[in-house]
Amino acid sequence: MRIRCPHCGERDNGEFSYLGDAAPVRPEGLDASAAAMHDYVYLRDNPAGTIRELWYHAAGCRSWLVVTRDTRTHAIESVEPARDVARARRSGEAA
Amino acid sequence: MRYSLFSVLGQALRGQRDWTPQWRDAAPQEAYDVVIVGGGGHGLATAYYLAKEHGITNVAVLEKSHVGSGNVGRNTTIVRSNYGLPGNIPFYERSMKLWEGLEQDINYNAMVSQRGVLNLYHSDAQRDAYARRGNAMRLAGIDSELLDREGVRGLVPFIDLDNARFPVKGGLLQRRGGTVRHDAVAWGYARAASDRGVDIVQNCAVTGIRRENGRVTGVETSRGFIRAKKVALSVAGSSSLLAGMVDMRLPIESHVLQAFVSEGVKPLIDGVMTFGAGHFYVSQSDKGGLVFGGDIDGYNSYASRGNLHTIEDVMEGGMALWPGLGRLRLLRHWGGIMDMSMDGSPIIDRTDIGGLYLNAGWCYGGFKATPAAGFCFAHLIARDEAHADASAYRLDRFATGHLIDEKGMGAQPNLH
Amino acid sequence: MTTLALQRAEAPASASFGDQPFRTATGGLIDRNRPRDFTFDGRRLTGCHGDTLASALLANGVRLVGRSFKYHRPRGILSAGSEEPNALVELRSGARREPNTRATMAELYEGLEATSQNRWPSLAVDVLSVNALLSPVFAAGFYYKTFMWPASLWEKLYEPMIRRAAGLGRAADAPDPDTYDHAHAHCDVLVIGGGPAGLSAALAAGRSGARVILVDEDFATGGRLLAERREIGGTSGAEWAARALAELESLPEVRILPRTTLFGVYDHGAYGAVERVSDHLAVPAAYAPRQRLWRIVARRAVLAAGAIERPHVFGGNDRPGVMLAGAVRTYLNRYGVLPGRRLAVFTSSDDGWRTAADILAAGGGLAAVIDTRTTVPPALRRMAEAAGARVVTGGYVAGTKGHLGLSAIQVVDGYNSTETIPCDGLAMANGWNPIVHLDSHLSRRPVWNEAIHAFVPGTLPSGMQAAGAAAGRFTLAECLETGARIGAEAATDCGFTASAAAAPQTDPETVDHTPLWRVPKPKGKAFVDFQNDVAASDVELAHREGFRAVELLKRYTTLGMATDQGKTSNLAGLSIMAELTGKDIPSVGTTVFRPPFTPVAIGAFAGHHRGKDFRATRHVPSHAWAEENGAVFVETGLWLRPAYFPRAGETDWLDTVVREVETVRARVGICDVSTLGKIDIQGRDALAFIERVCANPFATLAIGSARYAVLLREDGLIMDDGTIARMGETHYVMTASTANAARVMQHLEFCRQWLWPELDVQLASVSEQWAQYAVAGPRARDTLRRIIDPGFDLSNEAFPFLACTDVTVGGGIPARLFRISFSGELAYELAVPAAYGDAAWRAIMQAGLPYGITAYGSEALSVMRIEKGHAAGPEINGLTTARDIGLDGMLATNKDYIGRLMKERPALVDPNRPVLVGFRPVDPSARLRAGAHFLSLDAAPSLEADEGVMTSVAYSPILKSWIGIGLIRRGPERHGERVRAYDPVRGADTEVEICSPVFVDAKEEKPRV
Amino acid sequence: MSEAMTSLWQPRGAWEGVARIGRSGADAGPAGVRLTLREGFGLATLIVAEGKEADLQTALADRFGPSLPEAGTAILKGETGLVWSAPGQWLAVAPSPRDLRDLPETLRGIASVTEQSDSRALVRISGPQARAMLAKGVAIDLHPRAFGPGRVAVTSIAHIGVQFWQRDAGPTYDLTVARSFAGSLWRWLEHAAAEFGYEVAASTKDLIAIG
Repeated sequence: MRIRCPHCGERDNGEFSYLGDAAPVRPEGLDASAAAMHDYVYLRDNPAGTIRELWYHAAGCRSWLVVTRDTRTHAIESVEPARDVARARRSGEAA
Repeated sequence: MRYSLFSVLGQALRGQRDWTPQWRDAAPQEAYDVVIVGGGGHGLATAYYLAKEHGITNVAVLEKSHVGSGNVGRNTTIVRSNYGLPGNIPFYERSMKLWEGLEQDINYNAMVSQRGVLNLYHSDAQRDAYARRGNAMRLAGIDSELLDREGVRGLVPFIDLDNARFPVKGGLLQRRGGTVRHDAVAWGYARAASDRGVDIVQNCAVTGIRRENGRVTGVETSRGFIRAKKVALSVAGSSSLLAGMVDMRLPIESHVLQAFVSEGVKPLIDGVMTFGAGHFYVSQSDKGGLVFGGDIDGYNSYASRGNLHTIEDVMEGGMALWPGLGRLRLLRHWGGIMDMSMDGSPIIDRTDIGGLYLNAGWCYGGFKATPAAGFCFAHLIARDEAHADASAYRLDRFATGHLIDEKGMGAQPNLH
Repeated sequence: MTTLALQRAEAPASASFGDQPFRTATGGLIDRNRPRDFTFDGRRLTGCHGDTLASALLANGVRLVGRSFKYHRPRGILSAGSEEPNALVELRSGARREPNTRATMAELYEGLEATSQNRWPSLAVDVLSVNALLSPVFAAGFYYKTFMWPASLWEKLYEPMIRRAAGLGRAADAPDPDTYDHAHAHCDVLVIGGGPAGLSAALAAGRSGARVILVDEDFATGGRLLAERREIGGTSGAEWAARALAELESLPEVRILPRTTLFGVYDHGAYGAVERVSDHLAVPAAYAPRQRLWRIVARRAVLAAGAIERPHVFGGNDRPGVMLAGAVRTYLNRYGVLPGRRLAVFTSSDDGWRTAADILAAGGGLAAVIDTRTTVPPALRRMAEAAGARVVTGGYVAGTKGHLGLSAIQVVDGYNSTETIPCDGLAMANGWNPIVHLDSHLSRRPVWNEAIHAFVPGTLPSGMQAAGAAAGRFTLAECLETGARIGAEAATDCGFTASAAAAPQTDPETVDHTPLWRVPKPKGKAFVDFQNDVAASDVELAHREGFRAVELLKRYTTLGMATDQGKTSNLAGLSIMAELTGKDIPSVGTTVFRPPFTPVAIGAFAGHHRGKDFRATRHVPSHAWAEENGAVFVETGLWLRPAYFPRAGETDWLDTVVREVETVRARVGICDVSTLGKIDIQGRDALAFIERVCANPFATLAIGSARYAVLLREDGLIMDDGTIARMGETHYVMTASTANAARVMQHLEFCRQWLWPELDVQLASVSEQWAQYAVAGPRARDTLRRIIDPGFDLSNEAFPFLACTDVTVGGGIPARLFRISFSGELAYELAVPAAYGDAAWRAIMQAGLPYGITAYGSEALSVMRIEKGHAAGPEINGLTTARDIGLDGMLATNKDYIGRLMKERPALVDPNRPVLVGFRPVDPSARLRAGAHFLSLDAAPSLEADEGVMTSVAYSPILKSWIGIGLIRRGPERHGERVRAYDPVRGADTEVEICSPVFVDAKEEKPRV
Repeated sequence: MSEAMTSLWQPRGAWEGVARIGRSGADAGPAGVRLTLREGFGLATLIVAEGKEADLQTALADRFGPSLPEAGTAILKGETGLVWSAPGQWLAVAPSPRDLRDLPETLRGIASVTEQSDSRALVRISGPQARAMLAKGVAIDLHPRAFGPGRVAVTSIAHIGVQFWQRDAGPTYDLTVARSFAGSLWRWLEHAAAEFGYEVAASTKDLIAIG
């Protein structure tokens, strides 16, 4: 598998380590509930189809990336820096 | 026809003409007491034990493809009960005991072969971890031996004990462990279940699960709606997809695990051997091929194939441990889809939906579990209470913290 | 078909060349001036440069090459390519022995040694050929029905018997002496196959300036152009191929890889190929690898891998002498070898007549042509009959005769009468199957093409297109045309201006065929899968027993599971099942071909990574000194750490470790702790970041101070522990344990980039920049006073316990000094730039000389941390909470941090959980071992009675006994209680007393003086 | 401190005890690969503070040129320059660590500066087969159309993390590896270069040669 790191270019998947689904959002703060945290830590959609997922370019620029990929075909639709995605999400939350 | 040397000899004289299908290729009926989704090893074993142990025979096993087309036919055929945590130990030992009597029970030679499973260690810390595990096994009455270097050398003299990057210091041996001819397990259970009246319905894909008032009423399939009092999911690899049909999210990700077989050669290795400092384990099939594997590819996938990176990783492990393998050739590699759970251990439990039962999350331990998974799942379905040996495999353990994490890797499926 | 151009036969060559009785006097692409001596089963033979082992054997009249897998039937050479199922030999000997090597692919070299396999005592007289007599019993799957009683005999008798009989060749029994190389290649257009289509494609793409890689599994490029008597643009096919190759070699951006098999197609345009760099030599040249594994990334690929001919399924079709017709032509035309003196042709295809013509042209005898089709053009019939051949149309070959090789065929004609025709070779022409294997590696299914009665590539992996025979376009003209067109398209797709040159004129040809899937009434076993001995009757049995789906058929009968992966058998199996079930072939299914296309040496995949090079070895900065001083090393992850430093007179490792510990506790010692992860955390929000990732509080940490730090995973269990030192206003240095260093860095980056992108935090690993040494013991301060540059006040008041600062050493070399203690003694950790690590170590050893300094290794380090009850790897093993190891008191209560919520789950705060305490043997001389489980004194061993586990043990020189720490239920409440440390795997069962985990200096006074 | 003690404080090169100077591998014809061992250089990691990229650019303009190198590129003048390492992160390269000592102060509040001069071993790779040799280990395209002078890659060779940049069209590459891995990377270099024949030289000689 080849993943196109937005910073480093196309690399073999062996350079990356995988975390999982990027959809769950960490419940932040002292008010977060244990139930919400349980769902964040443990429950997954695990779709057969498109998933947005977190990869870490461990052997490259050490960027976390959000890869949009089809789990049936491995076809990759996009790769974005996770930090950009997270910032957009945070600013969305703020708005 | 009962299988025996005599029946085979008799048929040899008759040109093998009188054999009949090993299981009935049933058409689905309108309704069943129990519908088992998934005609793999676990589903078929569940049907068999429902019939045998609980007298429940109005059962259908629905298989979207053909019997044994999933992981039961794609694994590296290892059976063992060398687990270290109390939640796992009795269950896998139940499975081992069932393996030991399986062939006579179902009248099918699945080639259960107890030639030993040897896990190598390469450091004092690893030795102590294996001692911890071996002692836990002994507490449960399971055989385990901690070998030193010379003990290992005696068993597998061809490995690189001295010049390896991670020299071998010893191993944990379970002599009762070994291998089983994987396909034959599915076929044997299918035949035995079919003989007891279970309908095995092939080419029947489940497309929906119908519920009324919080209870299941049946399944939608590619061959029409089938009513059922109880529905049991046994579809490792696709558990999340089936659960999704009733809006359940599971603590599971689907991952691809590759397996490998070499060209057939005359006997090289008797039992199963696992490298403790790399991703490599190996045994040799009765046909002569080395069967080996390593780590999962590590990303969510429903495509039954992996990538070169993992292949090289496994071969490197093989060469590091066993430098005589260099000129032996890899014949085939393939991938299977694993239900990788959040703590590396399975789930055999009821769900919040009445009459819906779940057998899932086997990671790559599903094959060795086949008889006990069937046995315990059947018990749960028949009696609505967990079998004692599988009582730790609860779905709510992630909320309660009763985790069964043999590797200690936490809530990241690809690290288990 | 009347236009068949093959009557331009050369003058019949008289057979025989030198001492090779079946070599034609002239012709072929071999070099007759370069004889090659070789041995087969010890027999000395001679072939020519340019031969394969198979062609050389045939040239010498050797037809019997091996024995089959199950029935041990005599087998010869079926094909002339990589699809060969029968002619498998052990090539070379000793540590270079290669079992199951296809004689058809083994390039002949001087001194080649080949040995037949799977026979005893000899190839001609094989005891297990008795299995053939038992074949009525040994039907498909018979073993699933037998060998069950008594159960105990399976491992003892039945299985060893089966295992010994099974397998094929013998693997080498010594480490492989050769090396393997890896290389990466990138291109615009990858062309797979060097036949007419592949060459055309490479030319069309290469001329445009695109970067092209052409891989071909053969050692001579040209594919079937080398095997057929064909004309392109007025020259011979072989000549055309040579010119194409020469042009390609002249193009700077084209790379040609002969002897290279494209074995696998992977995601996103990644391909695996193996180049047999030295397999055509007796021994690789100095410094040359045996093979090279190529990882190719291509934007476009042209699949021009050709096709594989289909055998006929009839009785005795496996007898040596029965061959694929295309292979017969290859041996005749490329190798100048007559596969027999009198050859017959069994055909359902025009190819059979081409073969007949080639036999005659090469001077061979044509015994018969049996065409399953009813009409044959009179000209062809006349040609054959003029040569004295019997011609049968509308008939078939039902059976064969012969002992160890073919002597006659039994032919049934259109009127159902049988005749026996003597012959010593039979060519089968039953049409061709495009090589769809590579297409299916990415889970694509091929589709059925009724016009050619074969599967052709379906939806191809993105970026791949098939050309020529691989696309089911079998004529030479089509191969040239589609190759050029698709090669040009591929280059165009990559942004180059490419066009397909007009395809050159070829001599006329026809490829009509009507396959016969199996003969109606075979005489004897009719094999479908030669190598695995699967006969048509086995397919029938599988059908009878319900194994009708193609995957079930395959698994039950083992059809297609041999080393050839069913290249010549899968379609035959499918077609018979189709006939039995009354379905058409595509409804029965297709078999998924798995990578690799042909088997690949495991050594090639591993490449450089074997032996010591399996994984990198990391050396600590003091490594050179440690080596000079005879340190014993231990593997810790990738690190090689000194475990202890034996001195003269110390005979036991424990002597050394005790001496090291005692010296540290009484005087001073130095230990290399550079393996710890070291992370600089800087930025305006550094503190806020640390507060969120650490479970204990840091808000009050002053500049110049350090603090123990504990990190949880989000699931509430401990991830790692270390220290955080505040070096400046917004500058912190965190350490992580050796084992977790990389994981912690990844986790911190996750937190920084994904969880809290708004924080201004910069993370830099400085693990490699600093050599870090623990200097510990009552004289540590005295020692360091001689190391730190003058002017720095090391007194307890000025630089107290848990202080940290920047200092200089050695006259201005920047360094970091931390007063932290893992040993429980007065201790410092000094970090110096790694290049000065060696110097600093030597300087400290010298500075400490007056105080009796010792170097100590990881063993002594471990003893001292156990004496202090510090949890480490065996306790922080991913299964424990902070509470389990006695750290719950230090956790913050008024901040949010990773793992805060989940650590409170009921099972994780259950008072019955095992908690860390200390253990001492009741008998002070008793040895403790980690991994022992705890049982009450009166409990019988059982899983239920298990109360916990000993995690770490050490011999304590202070207490003069073994001590341990471990986790036991309600441990802290049970100090003074005795339990059993039960260790049956090492035959131990030791009574121990539960105590505090802190064995020395419980008041923590020593590090503070 | 005594004189004897001071004389002990000599730096140890990262390649010391690892690499052997001289000609090795296939010996027909000239060496295909030249490996020059570099020592004594200065390296520092610069990580820009949140929102301070423009300030950083200004602060560094005099020393390294008007713009910060883009992802995957380096700006080098002789032995001095900036090498991209990660988003917002560069490696400052200089002939000696002393040349970078002022950076933490210069960039205070703009970027975090971390001294890394000792953290890596550096080898300069040149010779007619340099590209072919490197391609054995790195999975990225080194063809001149894809990777030319001024290009940088952070990747791995033989499971070992490396960062390298191309200096000229020769091609000449500077390859760095974490110091503790130097021995293992060298084993790979020897393996990969053996069939081409290779020459190992010490850096001083090379620097003089380059002038």
